[in-house]
Amino acid sequence: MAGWLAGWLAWYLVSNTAHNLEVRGMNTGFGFIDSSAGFDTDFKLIDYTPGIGTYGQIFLIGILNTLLVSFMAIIFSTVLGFFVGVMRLSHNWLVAKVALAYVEIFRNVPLLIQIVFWYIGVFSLLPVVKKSLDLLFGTGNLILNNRGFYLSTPIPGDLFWMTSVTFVGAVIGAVLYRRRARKIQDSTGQQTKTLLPSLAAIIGLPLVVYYLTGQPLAWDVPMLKGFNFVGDTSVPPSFLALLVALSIYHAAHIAESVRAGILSVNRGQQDAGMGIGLKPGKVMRLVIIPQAMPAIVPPLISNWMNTVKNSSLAIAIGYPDVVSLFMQTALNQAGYAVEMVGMTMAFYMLVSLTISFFLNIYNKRVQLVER
Amino acid sequence: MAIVNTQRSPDRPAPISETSVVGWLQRNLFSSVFNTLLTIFMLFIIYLAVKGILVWGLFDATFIAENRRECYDKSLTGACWAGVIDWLDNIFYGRYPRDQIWRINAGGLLLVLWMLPMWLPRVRGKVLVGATVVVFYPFLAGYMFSGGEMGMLTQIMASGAIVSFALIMANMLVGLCKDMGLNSFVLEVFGKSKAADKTQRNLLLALVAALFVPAYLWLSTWALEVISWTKWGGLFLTLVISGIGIASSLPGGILLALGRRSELPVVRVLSTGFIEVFRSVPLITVLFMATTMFPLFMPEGFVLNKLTQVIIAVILFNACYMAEIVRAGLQAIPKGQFEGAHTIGLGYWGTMGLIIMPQALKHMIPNIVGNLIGLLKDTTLVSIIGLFDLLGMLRSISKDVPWLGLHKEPLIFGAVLFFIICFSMSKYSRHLEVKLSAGEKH
Amino acid sequence: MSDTQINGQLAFAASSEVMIDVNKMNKWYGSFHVLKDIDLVVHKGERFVICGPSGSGKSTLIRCINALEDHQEGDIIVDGIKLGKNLKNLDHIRTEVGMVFQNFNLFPHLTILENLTLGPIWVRKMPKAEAIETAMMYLERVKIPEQADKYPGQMSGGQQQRVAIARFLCMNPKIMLFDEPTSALDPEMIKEVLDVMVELAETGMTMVVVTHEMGFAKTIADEVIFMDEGDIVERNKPTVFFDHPEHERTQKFLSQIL
Amino acid sequence: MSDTQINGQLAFAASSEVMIDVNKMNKWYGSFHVLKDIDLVVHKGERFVICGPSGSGKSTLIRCINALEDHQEGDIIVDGIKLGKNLKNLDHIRTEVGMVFQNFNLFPHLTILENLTLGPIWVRKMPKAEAIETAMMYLERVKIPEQADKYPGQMSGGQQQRVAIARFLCMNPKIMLFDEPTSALDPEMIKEVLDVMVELAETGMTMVVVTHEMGFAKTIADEVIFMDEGDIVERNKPTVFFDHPEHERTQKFLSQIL
Amino acid sequence: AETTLEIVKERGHVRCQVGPPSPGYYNLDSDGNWYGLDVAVCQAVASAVFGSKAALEIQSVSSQARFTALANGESDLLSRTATWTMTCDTQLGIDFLSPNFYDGQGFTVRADSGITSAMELGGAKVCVTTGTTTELNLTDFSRSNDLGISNVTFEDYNVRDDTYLNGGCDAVTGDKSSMAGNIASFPVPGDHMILPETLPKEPLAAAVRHGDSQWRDVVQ
Ligand SMILES: Nc1ncnc2c1ncn2[C@@H]1O[C@H](COP(=O)(O)OP(=O)(O)OP(=O)(O)O)[C@@H](O)[C@H]1O
Ligand SMILES: Nc1ncnc2c1ncn2[C@@H]1O[C@H](COP(=O)(O)OP(=O)(O)OP(=O)(O)O)[C@@H](O)[C@H]1O
Ligand SMILES: [Mg+2]
Ligand SMILES: [Mg+2]
Repeated sequence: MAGWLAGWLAWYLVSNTAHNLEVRGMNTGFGFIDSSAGFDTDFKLIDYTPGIGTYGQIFLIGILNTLLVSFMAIIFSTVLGFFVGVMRLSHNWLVAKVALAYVEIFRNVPLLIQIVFWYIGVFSLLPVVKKSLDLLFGTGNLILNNRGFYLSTPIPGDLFWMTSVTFVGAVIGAVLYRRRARKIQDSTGQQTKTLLPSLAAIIGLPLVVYYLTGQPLAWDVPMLKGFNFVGDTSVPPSFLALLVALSIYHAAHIAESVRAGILSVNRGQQDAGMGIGLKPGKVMRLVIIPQAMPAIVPPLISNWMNTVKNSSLAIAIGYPDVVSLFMQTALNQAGYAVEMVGMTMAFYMLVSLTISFFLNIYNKRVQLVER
Repeated sequence: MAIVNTQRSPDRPAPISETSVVGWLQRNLFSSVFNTLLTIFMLFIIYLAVKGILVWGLFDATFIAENRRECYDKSLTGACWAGVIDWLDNIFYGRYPRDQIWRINAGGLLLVLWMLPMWLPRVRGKVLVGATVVVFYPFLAGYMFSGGEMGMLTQIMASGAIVSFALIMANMLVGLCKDMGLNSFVLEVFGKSKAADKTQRNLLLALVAALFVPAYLWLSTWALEVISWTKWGGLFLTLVISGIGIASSLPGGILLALGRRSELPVVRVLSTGFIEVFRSVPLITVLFMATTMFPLFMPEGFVLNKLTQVIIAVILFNACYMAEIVRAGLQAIPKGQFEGAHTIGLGYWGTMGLIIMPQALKHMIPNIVGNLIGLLKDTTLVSIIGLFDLLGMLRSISKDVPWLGLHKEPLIFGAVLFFIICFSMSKYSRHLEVKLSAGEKH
Repeated sequence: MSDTQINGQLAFAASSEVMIDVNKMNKWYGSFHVLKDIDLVVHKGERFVICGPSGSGKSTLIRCINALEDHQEGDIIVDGIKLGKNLKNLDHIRTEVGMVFQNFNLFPHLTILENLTLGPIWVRKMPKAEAIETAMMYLERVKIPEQADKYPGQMSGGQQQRVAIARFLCMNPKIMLFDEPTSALDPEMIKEVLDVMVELAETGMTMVVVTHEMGFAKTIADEVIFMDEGDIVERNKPTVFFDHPEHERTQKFLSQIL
Repeated sequence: MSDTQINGQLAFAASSEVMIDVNKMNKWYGSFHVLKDIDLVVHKGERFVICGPSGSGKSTLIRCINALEDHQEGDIIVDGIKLGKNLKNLDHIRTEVGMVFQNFNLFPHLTILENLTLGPIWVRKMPKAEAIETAMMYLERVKIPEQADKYPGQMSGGQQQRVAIARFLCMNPKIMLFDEPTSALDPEMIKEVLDVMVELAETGMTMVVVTHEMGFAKTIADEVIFMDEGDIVERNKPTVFFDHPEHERTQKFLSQIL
Repeated sequence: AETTLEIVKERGHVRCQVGPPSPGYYNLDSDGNWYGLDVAVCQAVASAVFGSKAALEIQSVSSQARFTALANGESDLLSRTATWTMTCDTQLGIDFLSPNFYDGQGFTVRADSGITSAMELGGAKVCVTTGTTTELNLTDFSRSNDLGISNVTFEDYNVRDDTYLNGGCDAVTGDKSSMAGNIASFPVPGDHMILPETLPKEPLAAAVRHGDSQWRDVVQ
């Protein structure tokens, strides 16, 4: 019954649309995807040459840019959000108030204004190209200026493989070390700090090997060529501004969700955790947070989705995300509004549904077993 | 060895030793070396920020000028507030005819007065006040803002609005002066406070009806000039859209959340699908589809007021978010509460309405407010249908020839406005949260 | 002696009408067989005590009677209505069957008074003033009238338990199920609660009480059943049950009382 | 007779070291004066019983001792450490003081076994295998080894209480505070728990027990205090306390026992 | 079906769509009235149909919704903005009228940058706004002269200008007609100059719905 109704409705809408489009002489179709787009963009993760590259490629560039910035923003905002949310409940007055101020300030000002602020007010005010900040003490390997963030491209020499091997070895070693620490805890109860030693090994060992083998790496140092530094890997300031703004804004929202979740856990649980002698931090980690998760997860999912969607505000500061690049520039060049908006919507829908699919599974798992 | 305490210790009031300012500072700001350093560091940051802001925004700023050049001539390093001041009418009322602005002001004042009792401690019947605002106020305000012919329904509801407003004001006065509800006061005046429930109810109903008739007649004498919604704008439009959105997305969200947890598969699947689809696309694309694609899907000649379309889209969209928040709240309620409610014989709706929802919503207040704040900010998207809401207006200043390029000051002004509105919302919510958690052990 | 007297009378009055009829009922949690072939008849006005070691299925049994848990086999008929999936019937049963939970389940967001008046006002449709009056009356009975405006979170364990009992007294149901109603109470309070329950019984209310408090069980019961591992092991008059238990398991159980 | 014997011995062994010293302690909830000028000394290895009517402040007192609540006046010194704002000290105290809560407060997201091993693993830094072994041992002591993989939500009230007790036994603290440890237990189980506690006492553990179970109190206690309305009304040896209470209020209270 | 003219007459006013707000073309003044070139076009049409400038509803529609709004009948005409190109004409279901405005595109640079000609912009970052053919022209210019200019695109020209002023770009490109006004709004106008080159730009025209020649003639 419902199926029939839905089928009829779909047919009705489609036929209406087809009729309307025909009457108004608008063409449709996805042929434009293969036609070449005549414009360029200043940040792309795939090869693209203006004039040859197609709209399909433009779509892909936009998607990748959106995914890149929102993925990083999601990670930062979640970590920061949990941190601030827990801070909000601190018994230290100052810490609690700082967290409160953070939440109030960043939650209550429209994101758009914040993005513009970070862009114009912070990242554009970095030194101009000629006075670039050299973050690696004059080696020119890491350059920050108001045009972006430049990394030099390494050109590996003969013995460089040794450094790489050491690095991989160190990573594997760190993983094993972690496992072993777990095992040691299981068998002797000793808790070993794993984070610092592993980091030291992962960073330190390859460095040692690198210098021992005689620094077998030439750097394609970013060069001041004409107006700009030219080095392969650069990130525009609009990316940095967007990333910072999104992370900070959503962290404020997540912090409130986290706080709400924690407060929804029965107070007796904290008593019991303290009662068996756990330190406040461990009570939080082992007892409170796991129980708060059912109340945190749904708003958290919404927040992640929002991050992806809000990244479309990038257009205000010229970061080429999918909306700005495809639904704006490309649409203006080629027309095909229905198709292009449709494709953009489909993309967002796919991302969001994926996020919510996985988190819903997780959500099921964190439900408490109750009588 | 045995101790027998024949003397009973008397109750004593709690000590007030820990209340002095110095003690407070010591405990909260300088309790350890680390805390002291932190405090000093924070103070330094605050000092820098405040100083910068004051110099740019106040001491070096220009408040009176004809155009931007004049601002520059007066000061190159300070803000130019003159443009914002020049545009204030636009910012607050949009393109609303300047001689009709009193209508907006009157509507706003009405709302403030109406809601006032909710903040006052001694007044009774707060829930009723809230309910009448949601049910009646929109009709009266809607007519005041748009004017023109009044339909039958509008007239009835608007009369209802006038009656309930009058009653609420009376109730507030009675509450403040005599610390009792209006109903008991009226009954007392009529000497019926001991009468049977039924007589009391009939008397009160009759009184309300008696008030309704004159209100209805008086309303028919009103004739306000028509003002098309295309002229609405600025803060006014922002508040209209978000007000409607806020008032309706919470109920919508609750229904959807209940639907998603329903035991009937059809309801569950439909609600889940609806929620997942709507919240997975950006509002801007939904609006775009709603306003420009919608006419393509419909039979030729089908028209729907665009503002209405936008409002519907905003409501649906936010209801989906709200639904997820409510669901999270529901998940946190222990099963024992459902059982407790069942055993005293409450049905599904009774259980939900009286036991579960109040607890779930209380847990979720921070999220709900976060969402409402988001909603307020989402209204900026009405620019897609050519309306200029608050942000749209602020961004237009820089395109007006005298103020060409003036965009930072308006944005900052907007940030402050938004901050004031949103902050008062979150402040009120925090107050609610504290009030509602009075019962918890701390 | 006077005890058995009262019991005798009540038992007589009771036999007229069957209020709870459990018939070859079986229940599993997953693969764990909690209740095994339970047969049980409780008449109107009877005071029925269930005792037995911890984990033997007592709570589960009365939760089944109150339709809070499904059972997989057999029938449960309460107040003439057969328990099943029919929601309408469940509503009726829940209105007529009150239950005091082992862990109270008070509503934390409502004051004590609101906890007590909620049911009468919304389910029994009682005028508010009257509901408050009744509630205050029962609060006085359980000796905490001055706590009416506190929230459950601000009360001691015993006080909460008393509120939980008063909550159901206010509903004035036909059947009351008590799950260890005196576990958090001190001897004085146990006595008080006992008095309240005896009075209730005299108004003809049917009661099923799970308790470990043997003194309490002795005083109140018309009939006692002893459960062990999901089985009803022994069913007897209290005098016989406590003084000359017939089953070995019961004897062992009772011999442990300090 | 043998009871007093043991008590006498222990009391002797105990007098050597003061474990808990409460000195003119006062506590308010808002303006409500819950605990009034409490003076209390508990020696090492002593078994100390607190009884009194519901709402008299027993739970509050032991929550204060475990630093779960602030007090406003007076001192509490536990294991030589004065309770105050200093977090480091609190950690130490909480490691050495175990507490069984009136409403159990098990961790609902962890299985029984995880509930029991959490403390040993993370606080005592015990190897996992060993922690599990200890946990299983105590689970056997409280007769529910087969339930190790269930979640608290799947257990009966008495089983939960036993887990709550086992959880703190696993921590092997110097001092144990019990808040009505037997409220949900049947007579058999009470006996078992009692045995466990007597054994513990023999290992020299200091115990403070809030209980309404007079038989239990009688058997276990070295010393009994009786509280009423925030006051300690009487403090006495159990033999004297139960047979010839000196204070009128105590007499009245004890006369109510069924 | 009815002709557009009939529909318009029946409704009593013309619905005229203008582009995104931009100085000179159209904007609000501080009293809430519209003004500018685009608005003048709309007003002219309104007087032609009704004999009154006021029989007009100005619609400001975002750039994505622009053509669809015209095609689906929400607007009666599009006063400017759409630049006349073959693709647009055939694909979008709208007709362009003969061009009413010709404009060229120019560059602004800092006076102290030492640049005197657009040909010296090799490898530079140039700030540009999206949603116009300006962007496309810039790309073409760069490609045909092998300059390797990289575009930094913005939705809002204020952000574009600020980026330029803070040194985020070496040059700004835009319509030559508005360039001078733009520079005048900089804090120190004398620090900036317009380069001599003018890139040819397609003319601007009004547009109406496809297939209604009567209405098209009226507007013309
Ligand atoms: N958070 C609170 N706010 C206000 N009053 C409280 C709070 N917690 C407890 N009380 C009150 O303090 C008194 C003592 O409570 P406590 O829990 O210590 O009693 P108790 O002796 O343990 O009683 P029971 O045997 O019933 O558990 C009670 O009257 C209770 O109502
Ligand atoms: N949801 C569940 N899943 C699995 N097993 C359960 C569940 N609920 C209870 N049980 C088991 O069923 C048995 C009976 O539990 P029940 O609560 O009825 O015992 P009880 O007789 O009330 O005990 P007590 O006196 O300790 O409260 C117990 O062994 C318990 O572990
Ligand atoms: Mg039970
Ligand atoms: Mg207690």
